[in-house]
Amino acid sequence: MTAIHTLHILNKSPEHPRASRCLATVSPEDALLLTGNGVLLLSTQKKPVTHKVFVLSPDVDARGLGGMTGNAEAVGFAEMVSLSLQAQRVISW
Amino acid sequence: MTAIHTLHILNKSPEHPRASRCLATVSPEDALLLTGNGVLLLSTQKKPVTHKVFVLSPDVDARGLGGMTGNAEAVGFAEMVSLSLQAQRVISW
Amino acid sequence: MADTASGTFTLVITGAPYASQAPQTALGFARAVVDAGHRIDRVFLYGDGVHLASVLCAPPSDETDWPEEWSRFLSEHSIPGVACIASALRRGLVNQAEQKRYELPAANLRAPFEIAGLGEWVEGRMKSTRTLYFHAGD
Amino acid sequence: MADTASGTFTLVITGAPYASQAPQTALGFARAVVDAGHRIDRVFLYGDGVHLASVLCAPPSDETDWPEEWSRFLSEHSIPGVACIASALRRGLVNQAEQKRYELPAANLRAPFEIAGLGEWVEGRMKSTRTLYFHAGD
Amino acid sequence: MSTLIMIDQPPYGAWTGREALDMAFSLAAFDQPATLLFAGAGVNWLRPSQEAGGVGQKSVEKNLSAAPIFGIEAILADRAACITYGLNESSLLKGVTLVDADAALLKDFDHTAFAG
Amino acid sequence: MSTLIMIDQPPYGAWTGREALDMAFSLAAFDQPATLLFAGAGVNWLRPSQEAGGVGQKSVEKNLSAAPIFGIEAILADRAACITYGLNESSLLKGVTLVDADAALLKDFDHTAFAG
Repeated sequence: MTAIHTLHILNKSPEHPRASRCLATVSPEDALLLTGNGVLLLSTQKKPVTHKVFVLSPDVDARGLGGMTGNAEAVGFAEMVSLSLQAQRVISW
Repeated sequence: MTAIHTLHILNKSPEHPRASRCLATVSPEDALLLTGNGVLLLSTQKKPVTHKVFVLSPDVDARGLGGMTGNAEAVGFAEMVSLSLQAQRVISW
Repeated sequence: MADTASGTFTLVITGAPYASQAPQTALGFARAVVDAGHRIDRVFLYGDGVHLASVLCAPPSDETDWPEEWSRFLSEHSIPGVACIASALRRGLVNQAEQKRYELPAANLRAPFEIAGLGEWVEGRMKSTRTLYFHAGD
Repeated sequence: MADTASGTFTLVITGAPYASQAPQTALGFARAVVDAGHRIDRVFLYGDGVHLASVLCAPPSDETDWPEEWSRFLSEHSIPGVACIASALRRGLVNQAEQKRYELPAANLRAPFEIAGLGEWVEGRMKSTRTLYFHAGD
Repeated sequence: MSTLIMIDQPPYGAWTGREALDMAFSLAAFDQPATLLFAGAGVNWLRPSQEAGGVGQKSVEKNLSAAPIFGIEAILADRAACITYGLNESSLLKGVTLVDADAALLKDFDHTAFAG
Repeated sequence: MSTLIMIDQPPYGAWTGREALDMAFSLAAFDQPATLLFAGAGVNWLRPSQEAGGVGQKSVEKNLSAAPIFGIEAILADRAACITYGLNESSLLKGVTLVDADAALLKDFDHTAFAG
């Protein structure tokens, strides 16, 4: 289990101003979990600074992005729960 | 009375993705009416391509922007009604 | 150029009170339409805008009661106020007919608002000189 | 690092059903919390999230009934569901006590949801291992 | 009296897009010309293979594929937005026309509306 | 247990900001440390001379000025956002501290929350 400082949960589309704010405050020791419209980040050229990027599977599937997860790890709700406890803190953007 | 092709009514803050879309489709023969959070455009460096820029007074006053209207014309609801009839069409962004 | 001497309006409100400014801006506009001698064919509530037709809002006494202000304005000027039925049912806004049909414990639609389909908007779009929308504006 | 073996959660939902995906994502998360043997101290509805506690939503029969799903989940697991009173009153969500106090014609709060103040959120924030928010995500 | 209904929010995260589609279908039902334009993050409506069961919703793909049958005149997508979201003509749902969503396009329509 | 309440939407157009303020005040009422951070278009809360009678609302300026009395620890504003909206230290409401709303700042708080 890798140490995670902050788990950033982002459910806004890449165009939403809060998405930029979130990405600007993600550190290399943080993890980013994309949910809802947040998973659309997968289809854009924007790359978060952390390597620990997770995407919520049902949201990825709904949006037809199953083939575009790249280096992001697809997780279910069970892993989302674990991640939220594993991180020292959680920010829901 | 100046001819107005399209009256664009923008009530989104300058950060909102729809604000950029609106500004990108305003032509010189159009007019732009800023209402609600749209009046915050006055405080930024973004400049619409049309010279016919109107701002709704009560919204300007609420946000403390009375001193920043610049070349925009402050109007009340009565003028908003006239503008909407004067223009050939209206788009509420 | 359109005749500015007289015009008719359909106003569509898609933003909810106490969440967006849409009902307030729309009311300021509607009053100015009437004051200028123009006609409002109808006010159509769509999406989250249907919450404006709730009879159960109880805002703090020092805040404007937007549903109350709107229903008084519509009544005074005999302007039809229509909440879209599909938007309303999903969002928990029902009159007595819908309460009965769906076997719900209560109704919460405020008079003079009525519930009807998107056809009302289409008619407004076709017949009114102008159709304006009042959206939420984050 | 936090103990991942067991944790307690406060879930805050600020997005409305049929307007945002927030109630759905929150329910998926909540079920996983319970399945993993953790505890949910409370679910707190804030802002537009209070609409999730409406007993009057009548979505089309081929769509998920989120208020119904949520109330069943809360009841099954004896999890307190609380709608913020200030958010609820402004938005037309009332129980019988508030109906009486404000002389309203009906109540529309769905069991087992209750109405209470922001203190419930503060308590959750202080006592639960994690407080997570489920916002609208345009 | 042609109407352009613009959808600039992605599917599933909000209901606005579905409600915009209903507006277009209603116009068509009353024999009024209606065109759909997907712009910004709204172009994500047009990606194939959407499986929405996991989010408890119906796929919007089916709704959209019914558009021509219901009499929607055209389904347009903004070219630049498609590029932003990694979509091109071959990866879009069938029946979508790429356009530039600019001032000239909007002037082809008497009326342009959003659902929210 | 210090909490950062972030407001990134401008005043009057939406209720989210007011509801965020209520969250901060509630924490303070229960003697929990709370700090407000205005970011993005939210910095427009901090412009003086707001006259909201014309939009049928109460000025948020008064609410904010009560923050120190109610025990809010600090009112922070993102420097870059202030520049974007033409605000500087001298044109902001009194009692506001300019900061960079970056990763380092957020790590000073146990918890960061938005109202919606």
